[in-house]
Amino acid sequence: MDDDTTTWSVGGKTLRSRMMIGSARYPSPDNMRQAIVASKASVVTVSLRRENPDTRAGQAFWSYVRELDVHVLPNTAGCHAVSEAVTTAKMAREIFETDWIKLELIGDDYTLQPDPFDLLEATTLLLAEGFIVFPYMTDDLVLAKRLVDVGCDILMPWAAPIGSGRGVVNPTALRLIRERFPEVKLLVDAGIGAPSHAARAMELGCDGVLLNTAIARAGDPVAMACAFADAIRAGRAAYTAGLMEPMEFAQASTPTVGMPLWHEPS
Amino acid sequence: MDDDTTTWSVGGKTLRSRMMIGSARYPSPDNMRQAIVASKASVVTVSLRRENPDTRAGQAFWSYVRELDVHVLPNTAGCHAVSEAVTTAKMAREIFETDWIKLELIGDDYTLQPDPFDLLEATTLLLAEGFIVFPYMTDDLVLAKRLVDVGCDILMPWAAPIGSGRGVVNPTALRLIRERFPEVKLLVDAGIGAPSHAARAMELGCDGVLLNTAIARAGDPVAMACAFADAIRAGRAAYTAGLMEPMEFAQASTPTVGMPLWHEPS
Amino acid sequence: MDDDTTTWSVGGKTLRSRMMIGSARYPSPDNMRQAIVASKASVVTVSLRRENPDTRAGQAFWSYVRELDVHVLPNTAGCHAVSEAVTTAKMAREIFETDWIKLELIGDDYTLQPDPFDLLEATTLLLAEGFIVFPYMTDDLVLAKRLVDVGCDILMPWAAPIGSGRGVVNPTALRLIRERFPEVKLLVDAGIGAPSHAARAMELGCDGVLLNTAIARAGDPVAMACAFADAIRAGRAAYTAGLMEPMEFAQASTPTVGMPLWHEPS
Amino acid sequence: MDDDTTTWSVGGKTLRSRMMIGSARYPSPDNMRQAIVASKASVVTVSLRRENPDTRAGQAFWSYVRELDVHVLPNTAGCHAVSEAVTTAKMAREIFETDWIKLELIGDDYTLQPDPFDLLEATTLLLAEGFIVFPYMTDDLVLAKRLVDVGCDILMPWAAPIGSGRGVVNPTALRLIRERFPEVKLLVDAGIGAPSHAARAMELGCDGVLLNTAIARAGDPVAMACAFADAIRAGRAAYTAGLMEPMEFAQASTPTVGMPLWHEPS
Amino acid sequence: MQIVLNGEPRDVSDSTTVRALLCELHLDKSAIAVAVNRTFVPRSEHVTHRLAAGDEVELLAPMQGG
Amino acid sequence: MQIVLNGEPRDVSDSTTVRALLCELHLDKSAIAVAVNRTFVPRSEHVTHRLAAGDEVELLAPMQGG
Amino acid sequence: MQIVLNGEPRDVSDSTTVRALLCELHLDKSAIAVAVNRTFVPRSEHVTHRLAAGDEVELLAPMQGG
Amino acid sequence: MQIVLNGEPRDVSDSTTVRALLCELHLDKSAIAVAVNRTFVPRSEHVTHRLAAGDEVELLAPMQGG
Repeated sequence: MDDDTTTWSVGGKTLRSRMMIGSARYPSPDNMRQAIVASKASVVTVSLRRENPDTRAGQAFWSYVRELDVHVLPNTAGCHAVSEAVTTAKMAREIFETDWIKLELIGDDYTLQPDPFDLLEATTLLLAEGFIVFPYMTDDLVLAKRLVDVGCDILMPWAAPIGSGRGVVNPTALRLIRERFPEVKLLVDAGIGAPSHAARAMELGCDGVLLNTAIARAGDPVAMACAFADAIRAGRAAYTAGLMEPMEFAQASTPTVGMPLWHEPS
Repeated sequence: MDDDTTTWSVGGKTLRSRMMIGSARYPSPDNMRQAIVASKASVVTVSLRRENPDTRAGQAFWSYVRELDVHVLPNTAGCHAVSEAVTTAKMAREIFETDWIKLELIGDDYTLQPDPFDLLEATTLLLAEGFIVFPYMTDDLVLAKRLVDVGCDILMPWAAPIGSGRGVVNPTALRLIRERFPEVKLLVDAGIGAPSHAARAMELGCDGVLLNTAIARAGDPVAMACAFADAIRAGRAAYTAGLMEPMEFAQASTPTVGMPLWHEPS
Repeated sequence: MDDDTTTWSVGGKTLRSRMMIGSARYPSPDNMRQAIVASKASVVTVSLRRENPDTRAGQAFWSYVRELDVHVLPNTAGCHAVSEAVTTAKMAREIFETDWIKLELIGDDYTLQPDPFDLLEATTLLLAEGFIVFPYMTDDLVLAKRLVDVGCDILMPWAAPIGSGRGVVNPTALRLIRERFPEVKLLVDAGIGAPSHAARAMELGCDGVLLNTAIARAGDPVAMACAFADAIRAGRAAYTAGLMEPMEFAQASTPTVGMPLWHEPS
Repeated sequence: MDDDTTTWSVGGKTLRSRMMIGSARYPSPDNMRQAIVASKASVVTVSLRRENPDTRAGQAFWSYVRELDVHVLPNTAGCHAVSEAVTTAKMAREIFETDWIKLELIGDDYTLQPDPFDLLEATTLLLAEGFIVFPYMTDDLVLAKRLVDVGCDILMPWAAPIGSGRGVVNPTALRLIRERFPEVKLLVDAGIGAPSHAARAMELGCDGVLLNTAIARAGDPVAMACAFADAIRAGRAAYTAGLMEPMEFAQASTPTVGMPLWHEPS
Repeated sequence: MQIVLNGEPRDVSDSTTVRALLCELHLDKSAIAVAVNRTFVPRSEHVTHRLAAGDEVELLAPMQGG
Repeated sequence: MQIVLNGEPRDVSDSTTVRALLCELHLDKSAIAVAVNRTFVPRSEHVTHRLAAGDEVELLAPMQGG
Repeated sequence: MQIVLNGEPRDVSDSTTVRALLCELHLDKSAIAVAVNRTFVPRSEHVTHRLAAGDEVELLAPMQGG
Repeated sequence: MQIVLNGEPRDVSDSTTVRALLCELHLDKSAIAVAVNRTFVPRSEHVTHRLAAGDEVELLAPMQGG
């Protein structure tokens, strides 16, 4: 019932929080750090970019993150081809000293949709190289089956396109993946705009939620990080506790026996 | 940012929690009590029914509730006419020693919809008698205006029909009421089925949420009470922190400057 | 099955088409006339405004409309009080020589929502004066009951706020009114933005749809008028023919018996 | 404006109607024939199954269809592997004497979802064999790009899972495919339950709609076939005419200039 | 004397009738409905209904409507 | 005489009071509100309010509610 | 020898052809497409394609479809 | 000789190694991963991997990501 004292595991690590948080788009590095701390997230996503030897911005960022007591999940953001993603993943493994890789393979520059074909191929290659792959994917059940068939035991479907903040656009699809693959770790990534969206994803049975834009672009990212942490815990608890069934029409909550005289149907 | 240490006020009382909880439909009285305690709700709704002098069920129930450190909000559930509601309200005031009354006037037995006409009339009468009225209403903006015009500073629109558990069916309507009456205490009552629904209502700017069926009919009401408490706190924090704007299409969270060679558009 | 050869009746008149069309907001009077003709609507809504004795714009407009073979349905658009609406209705009756009146009583200037309280009062007064009232209303079931109780046998709920073009926001509410009052003429007014919306309203069992903005503000109002006529006929035919039930999951349309060898489950 | 006198073309053929109709699941062969005639569809989908030499059911069905003045679109319903689909397509080409093939490759037996991987592979093979492929697919933009890249100029995305009758679940996805591939023939297949759904798909810019279950399982399939024909024509006309833009809040249709004294804001 | 006609001040002869006003405006044969001081004056009373100074007269005609 | 108590007929002594009725039922110390013939009788009037034959008396107590 | 015809065992004369099988079944003039061992056998090859014992022959005909 | 370093031309001494390049840039102790001509060069090969004229060298470091 209380996530603060229970743990779960994904990709060989045991985690306290079911929230994962991105490190991009915050108003300032300090704000980023405070938001991450406030979120109590156990996992932070990072990326790789060219280092300028003069400014050494990457080193500065990395020292910020290393001080936090979190697991790092590097991504392959921006990759458009399998070979790019594989090279990026290997470089990330060396720098971040982790086998975890959030595999992003973009199939469309406008919507930043994942490419199911490249994703499946790159996942297969990276699993063979010993990586633990977190594949960023659409909510297509058949793609999920294929990924599981090649040995992936983590799935990261979107709720809606990256950064759109529309919430879970197709709950039926997520519920289907959950039912079909009860053993897989199901993490929602992208498209979450509000804590209610994250709670909804968790109520559908997801194991965790990865947030970035909705926190970093909030009016107050630190407060919003707390809000998401609460919402994710709420959604998980609701899934475990068992939601009431929705009904088409009304049902009284107050009992109708023992009604006084004037309540009798006239 | 942290509701645990901040308070708000409604109907002349200062409260810690923005959650209100019903006392009906639990598997057992003990379960009810545990769920109420777990919810940390500051307000519990109750009703009035004929007392059987032999079983004295009402006395037993009342002793259960009185031990809890909560404010009591009696309702007029089941009333179909203005005079019924007024009589019930007066009796409730005497028993529960509170001017608070959750005014329910049913306009349709099948959907248990509130009757806007009787509601406005009864509200006017009860305000004149010194009651503090919590009017259970639809999300009709014009009805809201009328109630505010007669002096009501609390509004309790539904999210969806009682017990339907469908969540906020018409968010635009709630947002409109919020914007038009920033000073009014806006509490959502009825139709909430999951913590994500409650979070959504709070994100729209509601001041509180009243829950009953979704908790009492959950698989584990006590755990669900906690889940709702977290979700309501999350939704409130998100409203205060300021949600990001939803967008129709995607936006990358990871920055695109400094991309390595292989990410350059070919 | 074919509305072109069947008729229906409302307010004492027998009509061919289930479409009603407004006369406002067209690019030009000629365009208006062409759109009305193309729509084959049997009923056209009109209004009353101050006549300038010099320009005599009202006379010109009226001569346009009188040439069309349509019934005229005057409205009380812009009225904010019962007395205004009653006076306007009487003036309309004299000019247009019809007892029909589309009763609009605005309860909010920003959303142009109908005011349920004034509407009920004015309907009662106008019915007593022999008017045939078409009350423009929300989709509130209890309001519908009240109007029927005072003798109104026509209801004109909105699909969504006037001019918003969002379509049927709450289909459950319309379906409820339809089921509860099978004898009432149920016409949807306001909020329809596309032919699919009008078809949907008719599929829910409405008797007709009143259109204006969605036609007048279309790129090509004349073509759009035809489109709506088709859609309304389609929706009505579907309601009569009986829609299939929606299912949560898939069902094959092509039979699965006699499948060749290679289709056998392996 | 009037589809009855205009034509369009797909897969090398010029058609009058934008409706395609399936031949399965009707109450009787006669009913099927009447519904097809009533629909005025130019294209009918058919399948292949084992022929029983004694009953010769296939020959009887085929003589029914051949009498109708329609193009035949054979499908590969039930195929789970690329080789199955290719063999079935070749057999269909011989029997039906057409290069058209509606390519169905099922990736999940429960939801009957299309398999994007097998679909792309089979499409590539069949195009090379000279087939004109109508690929039944999800609404994934990246899959659409891949299919277009291998030379397919027809796309058949679903509206929702086969037979679910839920309508266009993700209109944004369909609109995106339309915008990205203005030259491709975009046909919606599966998931349509009501004429309003078909109208909506056409309003989004689709070139045609394929219907089966929603007609065959209607209370009166013949009347429903007419209803769909009207709705599809309506949706197309609306797309061409240009829909009004939806607005969040209300706008009056009746002009507000020249209002009488009593309408002046007080 | 002065009345208010459709919101604008207007001089008319003393104790003129509604009918006379309409004639003067060449609106007597037109599709016009009349209200005086917010009360409807039916056509049958146009001849007899005399206007008084300060009367607010509304002359309404058909207009586009939705 | 006979009254109707919570919907059931009941014999009580003539011109008994609300207070006496509550005592007889051992409900005088309880959380009970009283209505007679659909009108609320506040606690302050229990001692003086006499019941008449045929009176419909409602004794209401706290109950679960949503 | 025995083949499997549409999933059922069937005895046919040794080294019969597809064409002969269709004639025997009176399906030679029908709308039928043939696959042997999951491979399509086009009509032009019916006369020459000899069946072997154990062959899995599929005879497919038009059928309702969506 | 000239190489391309993170997209910019740069002169380096002939047949320098990856390791030497990093030292020259004072990045040898940093969190840096190296790719040459789009192929990852692991840290263990930095000392031995010699650069050639025209090599495209990418030096990547940690960066914000979502």
